[in-house]
Amino acid sequence: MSTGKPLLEINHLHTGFRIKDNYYDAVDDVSLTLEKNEILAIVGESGSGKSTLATTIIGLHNKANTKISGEVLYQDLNLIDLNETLYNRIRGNDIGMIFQDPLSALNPLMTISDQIEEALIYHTKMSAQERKDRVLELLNQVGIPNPARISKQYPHELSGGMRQRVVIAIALSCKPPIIIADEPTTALDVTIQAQILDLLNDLQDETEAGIILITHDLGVVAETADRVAVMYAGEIVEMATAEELFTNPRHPYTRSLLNSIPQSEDLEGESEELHVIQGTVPSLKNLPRTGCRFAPRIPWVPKEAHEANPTLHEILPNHFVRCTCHEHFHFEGEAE
Amino acid sequence: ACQSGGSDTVGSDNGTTNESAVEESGEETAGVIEFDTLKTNDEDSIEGGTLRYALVASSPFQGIFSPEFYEDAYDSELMGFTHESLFSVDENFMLSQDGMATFEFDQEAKTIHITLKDDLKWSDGEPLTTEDVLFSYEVIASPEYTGVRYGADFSNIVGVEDYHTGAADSISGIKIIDDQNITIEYIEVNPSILQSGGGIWGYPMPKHQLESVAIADMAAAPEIRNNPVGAGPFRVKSITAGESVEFEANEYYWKGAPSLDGVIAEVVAPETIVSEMQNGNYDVAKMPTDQYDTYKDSENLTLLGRQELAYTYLGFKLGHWEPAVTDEDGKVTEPAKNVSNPDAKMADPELRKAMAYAIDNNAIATTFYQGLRENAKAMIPPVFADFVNEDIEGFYYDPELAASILDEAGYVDTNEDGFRETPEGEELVINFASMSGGATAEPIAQYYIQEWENIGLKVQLATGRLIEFQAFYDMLEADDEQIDIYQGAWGTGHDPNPTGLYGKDASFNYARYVNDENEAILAKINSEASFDPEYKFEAFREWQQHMFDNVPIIPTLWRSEVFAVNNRVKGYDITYGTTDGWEAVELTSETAY
Amino acid sequence: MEEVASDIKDLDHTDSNLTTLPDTTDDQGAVIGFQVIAREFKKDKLAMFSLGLLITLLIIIFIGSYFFFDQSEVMKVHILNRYTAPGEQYFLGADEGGRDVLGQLFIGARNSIIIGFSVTIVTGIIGIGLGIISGYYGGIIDNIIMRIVDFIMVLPINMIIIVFVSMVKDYNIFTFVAIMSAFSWVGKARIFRSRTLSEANRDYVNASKTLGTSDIKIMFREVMPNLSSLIIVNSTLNFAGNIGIETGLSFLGFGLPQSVPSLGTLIGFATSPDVIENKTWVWLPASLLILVLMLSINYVGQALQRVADSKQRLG
Amino acid sequence: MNISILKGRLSNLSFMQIKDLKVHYPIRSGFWNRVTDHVYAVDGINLEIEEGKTYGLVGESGSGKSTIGKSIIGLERITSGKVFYEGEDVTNKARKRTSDYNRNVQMIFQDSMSSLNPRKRVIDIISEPLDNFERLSPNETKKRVMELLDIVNMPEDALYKYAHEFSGGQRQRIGVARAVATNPKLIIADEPVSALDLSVQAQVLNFMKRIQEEYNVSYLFISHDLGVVKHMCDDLAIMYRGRFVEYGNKKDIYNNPQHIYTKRLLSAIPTIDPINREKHKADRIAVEKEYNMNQEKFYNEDGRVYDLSPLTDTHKAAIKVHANAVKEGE
Amino acid sequence: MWKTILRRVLLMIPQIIILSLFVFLMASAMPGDPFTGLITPDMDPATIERLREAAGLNNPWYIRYWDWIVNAIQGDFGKSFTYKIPVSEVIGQRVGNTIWLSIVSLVFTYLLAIPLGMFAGRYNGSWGDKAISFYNYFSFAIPTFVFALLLIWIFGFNLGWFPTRGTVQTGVAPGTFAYVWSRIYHLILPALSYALLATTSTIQYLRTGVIDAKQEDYVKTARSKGVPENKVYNKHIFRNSILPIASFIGYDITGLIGGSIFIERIFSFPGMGRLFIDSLLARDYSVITALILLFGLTALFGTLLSDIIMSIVDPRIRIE
Ligand SMILES: Nc1ncnc2c1ncn2[C@@H]1O[C@H](COP(=O)(O)OP(=O)(O)OP(=O)(O)O)[C@@H](O)[C@H]1O
Ligand SMILES: Nc1ncnc2c1ncn2[C@@H]1O[C@H](COP(=O)(O)OP(=O)(O)OP(=O)(O)O)[C@@H](O)[C@H]1O
Ligand SMILES: [Mg+2]
Ligand SMILES: [Mg+2]
Repeated sequence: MSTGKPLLEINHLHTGFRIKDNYYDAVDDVSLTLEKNEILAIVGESGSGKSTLATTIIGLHNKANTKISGEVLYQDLNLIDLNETLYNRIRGNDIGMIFQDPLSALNPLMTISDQIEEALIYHTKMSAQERKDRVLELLNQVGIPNPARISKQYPHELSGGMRQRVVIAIALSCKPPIIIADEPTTALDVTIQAQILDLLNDLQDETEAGIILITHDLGVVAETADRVAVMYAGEIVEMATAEELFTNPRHPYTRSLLNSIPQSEDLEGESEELHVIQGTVPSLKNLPRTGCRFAPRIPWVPKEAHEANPTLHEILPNHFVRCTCHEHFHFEGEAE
Repeated sequence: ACQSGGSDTVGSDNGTTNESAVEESGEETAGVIEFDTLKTNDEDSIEGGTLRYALVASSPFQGIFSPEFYEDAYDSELMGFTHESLFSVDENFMLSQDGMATFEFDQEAKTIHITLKDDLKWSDGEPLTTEDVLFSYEVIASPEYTGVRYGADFSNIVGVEDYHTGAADSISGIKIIDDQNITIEYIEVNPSILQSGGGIWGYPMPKHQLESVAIADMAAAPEIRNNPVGAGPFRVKSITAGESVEFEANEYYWKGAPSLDGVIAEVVAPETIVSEMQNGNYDVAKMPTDQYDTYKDSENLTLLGRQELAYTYLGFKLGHWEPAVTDEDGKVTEPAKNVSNPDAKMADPELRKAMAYAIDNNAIATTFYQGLRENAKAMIPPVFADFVNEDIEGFYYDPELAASILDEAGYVDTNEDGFRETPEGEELVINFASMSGGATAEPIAQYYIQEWENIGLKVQLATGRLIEFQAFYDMLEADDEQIDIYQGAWGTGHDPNPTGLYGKDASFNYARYVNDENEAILAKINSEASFDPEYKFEAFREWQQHMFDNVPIIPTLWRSEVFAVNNRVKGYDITYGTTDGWEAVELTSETAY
Repeated sequence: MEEVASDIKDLDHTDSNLTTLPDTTDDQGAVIGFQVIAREFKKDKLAMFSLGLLITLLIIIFIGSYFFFDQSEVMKVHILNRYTAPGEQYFLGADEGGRDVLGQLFIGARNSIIIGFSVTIVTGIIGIGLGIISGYYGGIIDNIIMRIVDFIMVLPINMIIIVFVSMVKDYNIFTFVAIMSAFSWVGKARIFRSRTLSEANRDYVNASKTLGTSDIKIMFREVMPNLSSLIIVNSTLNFAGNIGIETGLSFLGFGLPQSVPSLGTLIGFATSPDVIENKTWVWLPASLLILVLMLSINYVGQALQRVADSKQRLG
Repeated sequence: MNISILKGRLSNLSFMQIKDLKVHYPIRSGFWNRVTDHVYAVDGINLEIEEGKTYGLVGESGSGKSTIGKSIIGLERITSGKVFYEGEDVTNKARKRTSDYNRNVQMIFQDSMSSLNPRKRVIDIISEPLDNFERLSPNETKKRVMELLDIVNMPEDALYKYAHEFSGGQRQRIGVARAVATNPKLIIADEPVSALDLSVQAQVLNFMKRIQEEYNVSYLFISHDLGVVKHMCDDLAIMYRGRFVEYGNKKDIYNNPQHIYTKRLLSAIPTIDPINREKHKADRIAVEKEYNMNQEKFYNEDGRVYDLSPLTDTHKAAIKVHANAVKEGE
Repeated sequence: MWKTILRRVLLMIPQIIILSLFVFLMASAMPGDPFTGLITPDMDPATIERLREAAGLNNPWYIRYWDWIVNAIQGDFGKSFTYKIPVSEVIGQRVGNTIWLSIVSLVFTYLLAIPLGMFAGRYNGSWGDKAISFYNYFSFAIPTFVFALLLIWIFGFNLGWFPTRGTVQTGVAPGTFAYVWSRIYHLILPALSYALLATTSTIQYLRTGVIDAKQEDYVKTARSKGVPENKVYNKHIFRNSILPIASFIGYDITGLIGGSIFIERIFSFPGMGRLFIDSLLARDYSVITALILLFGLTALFGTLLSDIIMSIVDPRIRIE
């Protein structure tokens, strides 16, 4: 899959938030790459740093409250060193972002066309008319019926699915080579979710963009992603192609996650208890920072099984797993 | 005029300080501070020039430029430039023969014969004739008349009553002889009639201009509001409603065109007038007296001053007003009158006297008014020098005397509460009503209460606080039970005759003081014998003595008014009875100092 | 009289949803009541200082005004001492009646604080209560209350006050508070109504209904605590504003009787450039005192607001 | 058409019946703001609830699922139709807040954050129904709250914390604890897990099941996640525009969907089967196509769903052929 | 929307009638009457009585009310007792001044408040923010008249930059450019004294609005589009945080016509505020009632206007 230079390369990225006087890394030494025409899914528990990773890439953090280090390489530029003006050229133009909640992601006081047009104003030299045309084209592209009318409407007049399409249209407006979609379908119901995912797929066929898809719905991942990175507590704990990950999950967290999906039920009898990961999600401040971060939640796995400083191991080509504990992991009660 | 409270500054904007148009005459009188009344100037005057006049007021003027219709003192102040009476007055405000017209009064025939001088012209160049004089009477006496001037003075003219009710088409008592001569016949005459403002209406009305205006609409007519025609030294050039008036010289003025090219009069708030004057923004202003300290030493200004025709007093409620009694046909069988109440709380003159001796008005005059007021000895301001009874020493501050008077009269503290009881041994709580207005009103009222307390009288503020103007007079008129003593002020106008304020029938006699002796003296004052000045003066003096002895009211303060005049002004004269008005004023420099 | 008439637009304040993130788990465990307050103030030096200052001022003012100054004594006119400059005789000078400004400052501050406090409390109870009822029930009740509010808003308050002042026999602090409160609750009612409207849409209200809690309880035990930061902000601002509430009325001559001094009447002496420029001792101390009181009330209020809203706490 | 209700009454299994429930919201317009039209949020729903069973309510957003739940529990005014609880008509009664019905029907809300009063501590939140329905001394209340916390597997020190100090899953468990505090017979759960992440969702679902086993409560489980519904429910109702398009037990719906809308919904569920991704997509698109083509067969001229007609004992679908036959039921 | 507006306007009628009745009763309750002020020794008490009778003041209030309302419906609000001209003329002379002063004041208020509020919200917690909030408290604490006097003292007298009184320089002919300029020049200082104190609530609202809006997702969306930071604030955040202010514009409109007594008095500026108080003090009933009706009407229209403005600014709001 990887031929030549990746589209986006992230090396040892740290993003720390300030809580009172200290910085706590929500993204903790993450390295990954995104290729052209690829959908890289990032899954993980709530609070594991997925959104933070995304917003770091696109540079939405307030410098006063965050500390960012590492590299986000795009076209030989380390994005995190860019000043605001330069970053503004990248944002929207080279990286498009799709947010989770389609209502709050749109400015309630601006018409749809104004909002889509905005990126074009700052990144292209199009005339007003050209921009208008482009807006209609985009709306058409994301499958909105009657774009001419919709473009003059306000967000609250559209249904959730339509709004999400508008958000996608905004992200696509400048045909960015990279698209980051942070839970683009969580707020939608399944039929619309399916449509949106198809739409992303179709668009990719067209623009060959690299897409980072953040979600916690493994079904969505299974249906769309090429590669999957699993995050836990700010770190990537497993990374593999979708097929590989679903057929051969290795990290205890990944396995637990897959296990807690309610699906393989027998329709007749009583459905069995779902798998639950012990313990609770630690807060950013209380994240374990040394050793295997997942260890506290699988206490039955002996300490020796964990690495002292867990690293990613490439156990199969393109299949990376953090910490050796995966070799010793078994579900509680299960025989080793 | 009745001034509010004890002061005439910040709060006196009740629109009620209705002094009649001031004509200058009279005599320089002694105040605590001596002021010049004439602005002299050694420098040479310039040709023409425009004088800037500050109309010190906290609200806009109303803009009714007609002596027949105006009510607002500010309008009157402005009409000083444009309107002039037919008659001049002397230092006692008696009509004199130096004005636009001369007159002969026939006491027997009860008529006055008025002769206009030659070639009088209105400010628009039209001739001023006896038609205009008659016209003013016809307007005021008309049933359609909306103003406030119609009253006993007019119904006293033969035929006016009929004209007023519509029974007659013309006023039979007024006869035009020719363009310059006219006679007016009265039903009754008393000495006041020859006093300025005492019964002979002095302002002609430009018939040629106003004839076509319905009398009912006159007060609102643009002829009066925007383009008034008068016989004064200036005429209106432009008006910005409520805030300023631009005057230009009236070349038709009977004494010849004035020296100035024009005058700009603008409303200035009392809060800022001192700064305005000190900055040389205005040439002349009547200054707020309570800020005297702050401008008295201004180098670019000369201060002129004179006594006001007014006094402040403390009145005692001694009775009540009895409305007229009518029979079934609505005919008045018993006219309304004041009835004294021998059992009133303040009925004992000794008590009143004691209260008068307990207060130090001189201290108030010098501290609160920085010498611009003085302890009043009587109800006749010293301006009316001939009327004043020099023998009355007035009340002065003597708390021991006050206490001993009370002791003698039987007001002693019987129950050891620190306050005196009535001779009957009942508790005595005196309610004192005072009007709000101005920063000084409250401390003065407070001061009086304190001093009375010092001689053992328990006095409290009626209603617990100062009372707003309207409410105050409402309560006074209604003889409100809450009031035993009140502080008020009267302007005397040009006629010091006290009948309208202290007579039995006078509804303004808020003290409700009725007394046979008093009635007798008042009758003397109003008798025909009193056309003899000496008799009149004597009667006035007798009355002053009577009032001093009986103390129905305690006169407290006589006032002075102060005018600030920029040093470039020459010839500005505020002397009472002067014949020099605005026409005589000149400037000595193009710009103010 | 606009300071009186247009009720000081109550300043709404939306608590910023800085931390709606799920996990701010309190690692120090449960902290209750007074400790929270203490901790919050410890974290905020300015609030701490303000609180100290405020308490000191209040103590000084109340002790001073009750034990060291006698109202009738202070309000005695000494005409010879008119406008005495600050010095040995009068520490802060004297006013135009020769009355001690220092004493008036003490008694005036006490009166003003009592007035400000009472008006705030009274309008708070009426305004917040009706606002919540109106917003919670909606429908016809809301309609009636809001029409009343609308009506009061168009009433000529100046006129009513003047009529009132000239008619009422005994015009004192109590009646003053009553008349001021009668009109200034409406602004609060509006603000609290709209906040309640949005609050009442939240599921915890629904939850309480399904859990059998009565409407009264829901309104005042469930919804109201959630408006507490608004209540605090609004009340502190109001309190601060109400301290000088009668200044404008005094200027027009309809303030409290001068025998009842207040900070407003002291400031109201500044009606001429002369007093402003040359007799600063009369009005400046009162103005400064108001400013200091307002600022410290505000900073304390901000800290209290954080106490009330556990999400905003600093520590 | 009320066969099932009759049957329910006869067998006396169902303790609650919902009959022809309609909730219409007025649309106002015109000069005097008169009601000119209605939103038919719920438009003729029949449902009966038996003890210990879980009823799933699925459908797209805006189809009226929440409205049903809210109108049953009394948060929404019922326009017409009846709700019977143990034989008693409890429709729209200005029910005393502390009535038996209120006590026995409880609700879990979707947004755990907004359904817990942010200014109250956990102990006060959970003891709210206890205070209202049971007279317990403060000590007893505390004991009971601790028991409840224990049931939902929360530590004791949670007692004095505020809602925002918990994770979403924990909060939802607090909501569950509160709902079961009075031992209700029916709990209406409006999307109780759709805001939660997978493993937390599993936790909450497990608790709900466990509680059901322990107390034999019934659930009305509202969700648009068919996977979750499949895991939880015995009977399912598929909703579309305020009406049921299909009703039946799990097997009926998943194995033998009759209404085209049900089919469409089922096909849109993402499957964890990356290898057959393309095939699945193709299937879904095929169903979608069919749906678009055959719409008019399944909805009447106004786009309204037909009445349900029984296919088997347990399975009903809103299909035209049958709809005509049962028409007079209305 | 037009229908809604019309309906709201119709609904104002009963409100206005109740208001007028209320005012009438209040006016009757006030001690004194328009002629109390005429009391002078020169005045014949009979004259005052005659005027009272002629003005119908001796009639019971309901008869006076009826007479008044019948005329008022025909647009005749009677004559001012003080000014002797029709009330409409009295008001007409003042209302222009007041409206101009108010408009300029409003413009100044917003010119000041909006940048300050935006700044304080954008850099909340900074020293600038703290300074602004100090200014806010200062302006909240200082009475208008003290402040106006301070300004007039500094800029009018000491520096001499601005005229200190009136609406226009006397003698400048209306209609000329000099006249217009003079009017504007005369407005600046009074408007400034008003504006500097009136910014408080606008700044506060804007500040909290901005702080809230900053966190919103659409702001992130805007940034992610590459919209420069200033534009983000001026375009996205500003419009969204201006909403609460828009809701107050209606009340500002009401204030527009009410005038400010203090400013008007200190700057000798004939306006509505002074007119109202003067009329109250002089018991000029006809002016009082007409003014209150006018104020009431503008207040009602103000709220309506607020709603309309809100619905324009915020497409989510529909006036119903
Ligand atoms: N602005 C911020 N300030 C402080 N902490 C933050 C901030 N944003 C996020 N965090 C914390 O950083 C951690 C990672 O948050 P993030 O939003 O990236 O998680 P996520 O994986 O996207 O979760 P979810 O699936 O719930 O969206 C969390 O613990 C969160 O509380
Ligand atoms: N108060 C209301 N006034 C008018 N219409 C309403 C009201 N409440 C709900 N509706 C409408 O009723 C319909 C059903 O709403 P409901 O909330 O029950 O849907 P839902 O199936 O629960 O959707 P979701 O999955 O989004 O929660 C929707 O079309 C909604 O717009
Ligand atoms: Mg996220
Ligand atoms: Mg719902």
